[in-house]
Amino acid sequence: MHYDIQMADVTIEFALKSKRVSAVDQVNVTFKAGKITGVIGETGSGKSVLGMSILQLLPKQACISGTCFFGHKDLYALDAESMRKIRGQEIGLIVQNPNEALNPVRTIGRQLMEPLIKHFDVSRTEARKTVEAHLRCFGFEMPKKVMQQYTFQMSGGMNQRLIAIMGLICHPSWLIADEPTKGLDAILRRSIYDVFWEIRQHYTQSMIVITHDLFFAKKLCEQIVVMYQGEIVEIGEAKKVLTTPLHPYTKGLLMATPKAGMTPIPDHLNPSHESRCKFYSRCQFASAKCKVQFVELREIDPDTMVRCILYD
Amino acid sequence: MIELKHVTKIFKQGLGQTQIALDNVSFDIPQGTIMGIAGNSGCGKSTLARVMMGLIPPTSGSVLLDGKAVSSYSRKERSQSIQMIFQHPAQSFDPKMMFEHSLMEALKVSQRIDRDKFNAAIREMLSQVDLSETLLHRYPHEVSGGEAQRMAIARALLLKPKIMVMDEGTSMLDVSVQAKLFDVLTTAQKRTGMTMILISHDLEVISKTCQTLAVIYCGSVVEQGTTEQLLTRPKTAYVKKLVEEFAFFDI
Amino acid sequence: MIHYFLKRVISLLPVWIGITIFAFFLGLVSPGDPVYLSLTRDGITEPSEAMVNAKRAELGLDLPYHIQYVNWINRVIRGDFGKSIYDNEEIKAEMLRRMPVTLKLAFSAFVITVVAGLGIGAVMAATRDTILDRFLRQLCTLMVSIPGFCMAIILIAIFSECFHLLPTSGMEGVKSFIMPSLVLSMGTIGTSARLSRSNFIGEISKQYVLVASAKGMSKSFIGTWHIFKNAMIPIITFFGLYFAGILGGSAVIESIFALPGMGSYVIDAIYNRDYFIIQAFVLLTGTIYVLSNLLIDMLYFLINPRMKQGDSL
Amino acid sequence: MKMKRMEAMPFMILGAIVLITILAPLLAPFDPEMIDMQNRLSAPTAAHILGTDSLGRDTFSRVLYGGRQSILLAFAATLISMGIGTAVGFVAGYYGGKADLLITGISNVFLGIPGVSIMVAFAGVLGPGMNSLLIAVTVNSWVGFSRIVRGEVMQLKHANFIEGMKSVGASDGWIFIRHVLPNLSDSLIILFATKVGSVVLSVASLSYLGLGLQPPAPDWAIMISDARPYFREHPLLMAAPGAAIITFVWSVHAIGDYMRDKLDVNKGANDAL
Repeated sequence: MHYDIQMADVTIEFALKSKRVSAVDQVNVTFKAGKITGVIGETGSGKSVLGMSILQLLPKQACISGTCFFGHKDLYALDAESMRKIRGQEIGLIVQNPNEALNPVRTIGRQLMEPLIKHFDVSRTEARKTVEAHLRCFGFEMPKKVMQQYTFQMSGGMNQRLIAIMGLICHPSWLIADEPTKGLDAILRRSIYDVFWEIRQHYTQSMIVITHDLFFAKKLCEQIVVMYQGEIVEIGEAKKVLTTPLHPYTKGLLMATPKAGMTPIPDHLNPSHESRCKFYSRCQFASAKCKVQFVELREIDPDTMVRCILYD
Repeated sequence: MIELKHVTKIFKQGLGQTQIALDNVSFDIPQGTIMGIAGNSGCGKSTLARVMMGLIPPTSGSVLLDGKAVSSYSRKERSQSIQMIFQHPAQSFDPKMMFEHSLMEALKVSQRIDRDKFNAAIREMLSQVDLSETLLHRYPHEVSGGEAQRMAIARALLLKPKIMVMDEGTSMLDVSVQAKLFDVLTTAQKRTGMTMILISHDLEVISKTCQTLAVIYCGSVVEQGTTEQLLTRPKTAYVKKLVEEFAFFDI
Repeated sequence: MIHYFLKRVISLLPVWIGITIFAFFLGLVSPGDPVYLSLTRDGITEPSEAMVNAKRAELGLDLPYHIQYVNWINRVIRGDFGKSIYDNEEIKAEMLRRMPVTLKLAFSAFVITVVAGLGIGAVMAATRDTILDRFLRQLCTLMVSIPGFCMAIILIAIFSECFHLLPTSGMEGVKSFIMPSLVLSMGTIGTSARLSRSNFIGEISKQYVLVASAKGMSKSFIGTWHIFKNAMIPIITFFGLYFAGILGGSAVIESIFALPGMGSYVIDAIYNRDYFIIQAFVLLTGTIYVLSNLLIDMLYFLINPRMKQGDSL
Repeated sequence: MKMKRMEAMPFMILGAIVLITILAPLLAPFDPEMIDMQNRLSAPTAAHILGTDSLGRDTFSRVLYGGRQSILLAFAATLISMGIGTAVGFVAGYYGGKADLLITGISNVFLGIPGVSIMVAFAGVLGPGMNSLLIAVTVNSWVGFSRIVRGEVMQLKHANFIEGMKSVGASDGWIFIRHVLPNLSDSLIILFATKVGSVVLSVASLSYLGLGLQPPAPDWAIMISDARPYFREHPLLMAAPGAAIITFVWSVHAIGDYMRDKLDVNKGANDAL
């Protein structure tokens, strides 16, 4: 039985030297088990911070408030030891740049066997066999040879598959992928898509994919969550959100893509105004009401929500 | 007008190993047109950009700028005809200098405008690239990627170049910031009629902004022609595959 | 492996030759003409012109410099550093007797530097930006700032004169090496601890550490198996410099603790203007340094997997 | 550059010591070399604040004068080696190729000879004293600077903003003065501070053995060496100069560490030299 991940009133701030920078602001969201949810947003929207907070992988300066329930356990309240048991075993992670994700001075085989030996206390030979099976499943013809080699001897595509295996080796029920397509060219972007398709078939359906690549998310995910400056502005079924968006920001994002003619979202017209809606200063549909009225994430229909006056 | 004639560039890597970065590349770009150069990472795009700029000499072949070889130009003459925008915005400026100082220095060195008009020119250019003047007193690491890149464009445009080369200028930026950047660039291009060369691995960006296109694979031009022709009727297998990769995510 | 070894030997050879040239140059520049010195040793105080020329020819000093250099090298390679001007002793015998003392001292100081440096560096990195980290950093700065002889005097006052635990000087087995090697390594411990700290911290922010913790590995496991080995690779390249510092410093420490090593020998030689001994000292310490560099390069080769796969440095 | 009080301390101490050393003639109550056998080895009195040494010379005045030679020597030698090292390092880093190979080869040789051996050698050959130390220190430390500068210049050469300046039309000279040097300044300051500290230490070690600076001029190390036999009855004779050396070298190293932490750049290369 796979659990949902429910996040309630999550606020994350970073206590930097002089001031406190807020990255995530009062987020409420439920990631349904058995579904791939895409979290979209631009740099500074807080999507990566939100995703990484689930596994408590944020730097020391981060202070998190609110709760993140995984089944009946609040992940934010877990102590280091019990969180360590969850990481890799119940929730796996796939990181951003594959070529730097593996330890360059330790063989690939040993790094893949580590979690097995640690979590399931299996013998080395058994761990070796499991790793070989996974490698074969991800298209490595000679698993034994690969296990002796190092990450810098692998191509970008191979490293992608290796970090996928690394996240899945203990058969976690959930998987979080942080910006899998960042900085990749067309061919590697396509190969990472195939990797996710492979995961979907053989491993787990419950995934959170954090990305700024709208079309990759549209193709891969069933559910989409759009974030802007630490707030969720829209949630909905993937195809619907990315073809007929509701929130002005999502509309602006889609219009800015090359396919749609790259019309830019206007810059902060009047940044000075403190307004309830964070997108107020860049929104064409902005009205006096937006400044005053506090807008909640309103539910339009069972799996669509939006935070905008127009739908209140 | 910029022409490349059989340009080859071979890098010596010590112990006799050589790496062919560019292999017999030839094309010419008429003045005022926007040309795209597409290719995946490691195909020699950046080397091509630096050879066109005259920053690196080609091993063989020649680069002609309005009929004269780029290498025969002095650095100052070259700066008045061709300018470049780099991939990492914050790194295109000296980390120890405020933007205002960097812009002033560019004007002082290139002597395109006489001294008393510097401030006016800078203020006017900032409004064109839609940046507020408060940014002038900031350091490169204190601004966002998009703002730093627009400042780089401002610096380049201040020198009134005939040709602007963009080496992966937007690959580090978000979609909306990229849209803003191209909006600024295309308006500037229409106003000055300069030639623009966009180098990128993102075929979609190039297809929306460039009239002609050349696809590079392992240092050699695989196919070349108008954007429309290459995208709808690609001849070579590699370009077909590239177009198919991008189309894959469209449906 | 052999390919890399040969490559390192070839690249270190010019360094060794450079050292021999420097040592030879010292002989030439030194005041006091060896011809007159050997003449006076033969009891001839007012040598005539002819005798001087005969002597000069005999010593081969009339030949052009490069030939003198080659002759000198042939003698030196066989260990014949000539005779000490002061007591006419054969330098080679003296040096052979004294070298093990210096090597033992330098090696033990080197081991202390590496162990203490990495240990303190690891502690500082693990507890970075806490009070302990700041205190240790100040301690490192202080360790680098205390001159060897001051530390020696303080230690002697405590361990020898008050507690009578350790001998103040001379050779009484292992005990007489403890204080000297501690004092000798003191300065380099401070530097190596700071360097290890910044390398460890540099590794902690790397992506593979995030992946390892996301796999559910414990902090200590990541620390030992992942971070330590990665941080070691750049640190090893500095071992050569630490060893050079220690080798140089050993001369002073040996004199203070009156250890019969090459260092104290050369310091006495300076008092007596005994240039051949100085020449021999510079040559020997230089050779030890070059050999130790070769050893450290091989250690670097073994630890760094990138090397074994034929990626040349 | 606002600094917390603790961080400003090393700068203040260094400033104070350098000032005292320069103004020593005005501050010192007695002539440091005036021998007064009557009250030799006297305990601290109103006149002689820190007492007198075996020849009756006032310890307090000698401590004030004690730093002149070694500090002057350290700053002078390090400045010269910084000049040579930066120039050589820049040529090796910026132009690379054969020049780089030659310079790296030569600097490896100089690295091959441990520092103190060079000092010992020159002290022996040219006779102990100020000039042989100056040459020895310069010969030994220029390599440190050239290695650091070469490494940094190589990195800077490929930085976009240098290529940017070239495409804007700036000449190599302009780029060197306006861009390369300012960006090098942080590492050079760190290395300069560390080097001054280590030079004072190695010179002091040699002077302690009588091979560095020569008496009768007052020098901390020589004072400590002279005070060795009277250590038990008159600890102050040794403690005062010892404290002076340690404070000076600590303040210089602390400045180097402060700059390095502020720079917060993991430049392993310049830590060890």
